[in-house]
Amino acid sequence: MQKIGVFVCHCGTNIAATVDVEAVAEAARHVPGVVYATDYTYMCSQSGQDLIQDAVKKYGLTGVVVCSCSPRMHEKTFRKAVNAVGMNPYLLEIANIREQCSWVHKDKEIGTQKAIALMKAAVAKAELDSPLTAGETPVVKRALVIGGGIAGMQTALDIADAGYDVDIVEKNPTIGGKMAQLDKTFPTLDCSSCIVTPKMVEVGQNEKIHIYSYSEVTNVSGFVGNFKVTIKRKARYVDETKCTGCGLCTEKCPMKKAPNEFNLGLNNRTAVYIPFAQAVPKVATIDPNYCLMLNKGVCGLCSKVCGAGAINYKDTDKEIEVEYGAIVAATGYEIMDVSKYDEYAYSQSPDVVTSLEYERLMNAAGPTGGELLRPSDHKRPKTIVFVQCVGSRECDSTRGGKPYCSKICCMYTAKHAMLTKDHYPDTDIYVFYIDVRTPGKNFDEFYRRAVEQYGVHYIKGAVGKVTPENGKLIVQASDLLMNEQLTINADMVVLAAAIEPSHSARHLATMLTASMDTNDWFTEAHPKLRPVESPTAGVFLSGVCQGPKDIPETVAQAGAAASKVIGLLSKDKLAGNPCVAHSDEMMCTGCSQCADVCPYGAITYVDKEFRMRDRTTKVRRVAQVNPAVCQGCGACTVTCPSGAMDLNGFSNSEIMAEVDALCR
Amino acid sequence: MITRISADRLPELLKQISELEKLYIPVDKSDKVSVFEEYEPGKVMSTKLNTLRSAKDFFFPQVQPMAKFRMEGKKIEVIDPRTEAEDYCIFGVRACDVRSFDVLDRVFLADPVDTYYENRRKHATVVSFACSEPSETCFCHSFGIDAARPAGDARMWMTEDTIYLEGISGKGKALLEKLDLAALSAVTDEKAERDVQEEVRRVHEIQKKMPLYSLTPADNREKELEIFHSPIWKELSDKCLGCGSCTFVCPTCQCFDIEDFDGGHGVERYRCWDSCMYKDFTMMAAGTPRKTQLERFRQRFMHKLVYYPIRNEGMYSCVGCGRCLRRCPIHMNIVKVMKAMEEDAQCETKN
Amino acid sequence: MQMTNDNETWEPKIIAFCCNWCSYSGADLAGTNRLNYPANVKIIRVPCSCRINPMFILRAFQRGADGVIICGCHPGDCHYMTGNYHTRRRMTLLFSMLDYLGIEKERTRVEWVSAAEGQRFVDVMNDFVGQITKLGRCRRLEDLRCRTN
Amino acid sequence: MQDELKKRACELLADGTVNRVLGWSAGDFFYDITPTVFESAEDINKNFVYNDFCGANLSKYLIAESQKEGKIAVFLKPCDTYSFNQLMTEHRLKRENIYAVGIPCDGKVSAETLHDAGIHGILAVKKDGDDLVCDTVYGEKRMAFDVAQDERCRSCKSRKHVVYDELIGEEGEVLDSHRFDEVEKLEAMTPEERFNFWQGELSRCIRCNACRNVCPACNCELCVFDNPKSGVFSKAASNDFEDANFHIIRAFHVAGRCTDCGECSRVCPEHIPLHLLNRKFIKDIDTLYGDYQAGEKEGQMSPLSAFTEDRDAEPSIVQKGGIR
Amino acid sequence: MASNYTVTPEEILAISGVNPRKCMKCGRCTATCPAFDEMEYHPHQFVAMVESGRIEELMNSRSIYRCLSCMACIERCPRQVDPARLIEAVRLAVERKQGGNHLIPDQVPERLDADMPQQLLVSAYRKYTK
Repeated sequence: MQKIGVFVCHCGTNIAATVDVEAVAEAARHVPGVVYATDYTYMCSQSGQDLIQDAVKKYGLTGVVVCSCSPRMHEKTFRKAVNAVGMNPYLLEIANIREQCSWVHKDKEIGTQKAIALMKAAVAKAELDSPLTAGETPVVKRALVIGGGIAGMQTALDIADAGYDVDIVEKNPTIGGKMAQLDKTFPTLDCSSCIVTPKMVEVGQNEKIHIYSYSEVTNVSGFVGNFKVTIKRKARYVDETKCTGCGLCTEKCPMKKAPNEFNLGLNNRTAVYIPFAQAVPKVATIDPNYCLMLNKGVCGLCSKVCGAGAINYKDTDKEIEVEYGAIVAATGYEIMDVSKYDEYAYSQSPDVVTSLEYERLMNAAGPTGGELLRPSDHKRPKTIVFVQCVGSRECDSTRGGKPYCSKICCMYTAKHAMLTKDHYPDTDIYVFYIDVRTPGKNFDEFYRRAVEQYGVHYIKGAVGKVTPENGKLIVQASDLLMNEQLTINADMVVLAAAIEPSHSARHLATMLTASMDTNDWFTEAHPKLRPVESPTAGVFLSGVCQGPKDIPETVAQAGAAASKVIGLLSKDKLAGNPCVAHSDEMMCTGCSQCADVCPYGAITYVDKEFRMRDRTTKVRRVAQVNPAVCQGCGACTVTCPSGAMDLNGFSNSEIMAEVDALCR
Repeated sequence: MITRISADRLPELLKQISELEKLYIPVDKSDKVSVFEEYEPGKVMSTKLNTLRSAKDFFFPQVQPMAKFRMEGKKIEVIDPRTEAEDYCIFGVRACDVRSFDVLDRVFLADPVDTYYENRRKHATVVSFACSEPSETCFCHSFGIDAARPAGDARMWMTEDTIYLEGISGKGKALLEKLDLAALSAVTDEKAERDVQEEVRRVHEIQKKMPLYSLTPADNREKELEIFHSPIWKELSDKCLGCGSCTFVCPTCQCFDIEDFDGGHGVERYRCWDSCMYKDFTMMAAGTPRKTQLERFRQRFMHKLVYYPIRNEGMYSCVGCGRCLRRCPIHMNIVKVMKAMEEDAQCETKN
Repeated sequence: MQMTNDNETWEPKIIAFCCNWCSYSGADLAGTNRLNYPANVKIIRVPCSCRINPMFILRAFQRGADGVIICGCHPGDCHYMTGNYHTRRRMTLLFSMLDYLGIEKERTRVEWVSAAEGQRFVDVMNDFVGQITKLGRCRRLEDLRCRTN
Repeated sequence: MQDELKKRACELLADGTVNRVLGWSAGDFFYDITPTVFESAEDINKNFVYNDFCGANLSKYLIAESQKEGKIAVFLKPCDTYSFNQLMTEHRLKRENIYAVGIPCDGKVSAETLHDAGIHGILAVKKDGDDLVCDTVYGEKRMAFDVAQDERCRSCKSRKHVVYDELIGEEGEVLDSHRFDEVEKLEAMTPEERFNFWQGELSRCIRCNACRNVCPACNCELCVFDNPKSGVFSKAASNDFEDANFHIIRAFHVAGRCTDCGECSRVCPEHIPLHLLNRKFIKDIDTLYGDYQAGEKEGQMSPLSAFTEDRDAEPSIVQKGGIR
Repeated sequence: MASNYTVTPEEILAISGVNPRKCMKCGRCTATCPAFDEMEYHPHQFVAMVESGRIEELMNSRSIYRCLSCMACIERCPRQVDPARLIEAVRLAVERKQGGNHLIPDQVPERLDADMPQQLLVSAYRKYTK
């Protein structure tokens, strides 16, 4: 038999003015199960709490109901108070007779009756409350950052700075990401590599950071504080520990027809290569698709010239398993494939380029050595047309169009226009825009400079068609403000292609059980209040993988993600929320419907052997909830037809008892 | 003494009875559904072979309130819901269901008497209704029941144009006497007797053509343990879904559970049908005595064909109404069990 | 059914299931702003609207509730990300089924009330209580054993 | 067809593909069909039947049978294959222990239908053109096959087998059925009429659990209505609420999982049209969330577990008569 | 009757099945329109005019007959506003106003004559074969 104590708070006159608190306490005394009831001016005051604590001790209470303000105000206070005298805090229930009773009703009779009903419901629930204890799990003090672009590097540096070990997994042979490919950055026009390469060096030299370059995450299991991650280290055919990055092999390699990814295929590189001069780690990699030794078994030049003996043609992919307390996704973005937008003739003419390709063409370390030459005939373009919003802000996804704004195109186009004008003032530049979006510090000023100072022709309207003809590109477009159709004979067309999430992100999200939106951007745990956390506990988001961003925003988010990781790793143990779902294995049929609705991936299935009533054994698939991952929403409890899933603290029987009491 | 009345006067006859006491007749609610209902003028009596549910509902309803506990704060008051029933008449009960009352009586009226049952039983006058068109699922004759000459307090035959009435027990005769049969142009004569004899003969002839005519239950009272341990149960019970339809449509199944319902202001204690086919039947803290479907399945049929006869001078607690033959979702019915028992017994003797 | 002339004294009973994060806070806000709504509305706190099992709603009707309203975060704002999307589907189908069985659709409702919408909470409750009052007592799913008398 | 199936069953046993065959056997009549596991060719030749009365859906038996030692062959009619897939989706079957043989079906008959039509004393039934001819003690009785068929077969949704290891006979097609006509009729009624209709039907419920125990979707280890801790435990349909509650909750629990095999209505001893509850959910799901046929493919996500962020209807879409 | 017939923007939307509010005024339709020079109002203006309810003006404009129904605007439109459908809808509205209504495909052959503009035939062909 339960022994419940009921404590009715006056809250000064806040409650007592519209609720006859003594009548509520008196009514409580007649409720079966209630052994003690009283009222007091301020239950939350020290003396009020003493009152509760004394009663718990004196009457050996098994449950406490406090009729007071909203549980959102003082549930914690009272739970702490009863816990202090040895009662499990989850045996306490609050009847909200202030916000939801005395403050919303004027008539004292009505208020009192409702308060009594609320009190009875709370007693009914308290009678069924069972003591709950939050589980504790230890935290592995090591973080994993997936992606070694500016976001990943910044996150790793910040975490390492706090003294925790961090691993970076980067699928390319070097870290650096997209930023390393950029020429200048807006709106300051400072050199991108001058900013990013020192960061790369810093990452490479930090003893808390370990870089797994040329590697991929292939499996993730576990949960917050205790992830187990399998990392595939792709065969590099060069021993990282021996290679000094001298580059002799790349000079000698006879196979020089591999497209250079770093320059987006605008020129070629050798089969053994270092992506660029400042690569970190500065280690050569053999491209197995092009290496003559690996493909035909003849050559072996690199091995001969390598003084360090680092070349190993027998290298194979290796998988390692590492444990982490937290994982940061920093998978960044890619440029959308615009070949489906055939009206812009991207696949018909080499002189139609994406803006990232243009970036390389402008770059001093690029294929043209920084001189702007158009790819087809290596002549300097005189007329350049920039087309905005290619693939962005599209409703129709059949061509791979994106419904979102890619955010950075307006600014980098202004940058391209200005840089081009800076170097070659006689170039005619047309920018066809739909809207120019420049929110950001010094952004609009930057754009206006392109228009006012550099005389870039900004035309409100779009390009309808680009036709390559006699070495020229005939651009047919509209000028909506002049209400006319234009034809421009251009030498080059630069497409501001939409940016899209890294193609590996969806697979990664599945492994992490992190959710994604329909565009494959990672979803944040709360769009306003938890922008750098994924809904899956222990998984954090850094940079563009969460949505389009420019560099400063990316760095800011990277730092924020790092601080969340540091907060997590600083704990020795994680105390969970005890109000989580649990499955009754005797009843579970293993139908998997609960896992389908769980937004956190907290439910897994195991084959378990059961002893039946007739003493035979039977192996059944049953659901198990990981209490460290479950957040307690209860979606699974309703989807479970057999009622095997229930929620601690809000169990089926508790809620039904409340319903019963309130309908009485 | 058999009285004959023109068949088109049946509504008047029913009306007369209903004016004397509450009257229940089988009514067709649709092609598929016939049920016993309180008579009201205009209601037509069903001539279907059987109602969906058996007539045991009258004495042993699916839910029988037993006591109420009213709670006011911490005070509890016990209320006995029993009141003496009024006299009533059940009209048109088939021979098989009439026999089922005997089967139930031996359970509920044996010491200690079940007062809830007794109250309903003793106030009822049962007017039975002879079968004129038995079906292939009928096997009441296997248990010595004469479908053409049913028992009861009074009985009725119906041919195309005439109904015949005969009082059997004092209660039945008294009821017939109270009726104004003259107003129905009733005739009590030799012809009535002859007609009935002819009708009974006709029905018996039909029965001989039925596939189950030769079905005769063995007297298994000596072989309790043998049958209990027979291998037939496994094979038969493997197919059983354990649903309990057979028990609920069965006129003689009498298992029940007692449950409490907390309505918020008090608790209602009621008795409701239960099925020995259910895995939570007689569930106790330590589990149930019959843990597998085999044991539960065996229990039902052993009870009908072995245990009950042992305790009741060879009387079977199956009346051959055929409801389970029709309603079992997978047709795993008592006839199949009887036949399997027989085959098993023959094998045993051969060996 | 013996309650023929009790409609004069009859007051509708309404159960409101409110999700802890948005609607329960919205109800609290209504209180903080001293906005009035009828006392017939009794709130049950659940972690998320997706915690609400159809059994709870049927239970409320069994025990004599005349209307059941479910309040959750606006779609897209769920504290648990997807909870109210599940609620939306489940309750749409359940309400349709109840109406199909003759339990008028006006007796059940889902409203999205955010933590900032104290006024909206009050408006919704006033409207719902009015609607139920007009409909009268719900007898179609009531269990007479749960009646006071 | 029966002979062909018998032959194939014997072959499968003989060549060691399987060690058991799940099929049907009859008792004293040709219609009292019982699902049966056969272990020998002798048994098959003696007892195996496949006729117009073999309506029982065998897929549910596989939950227990596929856990046993060795492989079992099962004969699946088109609608049974949907249940089979749904059970696979819910991980209830050990596929490696099952050899599924798809067999054709052109509608099944329940003897009840004949009895209810006043055809008694049936000794044998033959098909004669479009008619069923019953040889009875009372002479020959005829009934159009269309009328005699179970309701579920008259509004058959599909003659296509969605899963099998082997198919006997020709593959059928998904049919354009009128299975929602009855639901629409009910929707067009007033709430009062609907309530009276359902009360009339459901009040007959005796809670025998035949619908639940035969249902392939109702495969819980312990049903909530049998679980004293669930809060809805009750053995009897003591009043109108309990009648409705049981059937609403049951329909909700199988919503999105019910393949509309119609077994519930077939077995109901009180002839309650339970399929009309399930079909209401199916119809609503089709209308609101796009056509969905449970069991069509293995591994489908139930529409009750799925959602869309911006296209799902609000519950306020429910108007008089539900979703129309 | 016919002369009193007024056309509302809603009707145009119902006929065309597109939502002009989705237009973000990028002008790709106009940029790509081969009949641009012949038109008084250009495709993007069409969309804006329907949206702001200036249907009457459109109906009186010759521009709607200059559209070749080449569907290039539909092909280019990133927002699925599909100006050509709106133009078609306005043309249909004009016909309705004159008392006519949809032609059924069978009626087309008998109306053919040598003076009929080729583009109308192309347009009809596209319409009736969709």
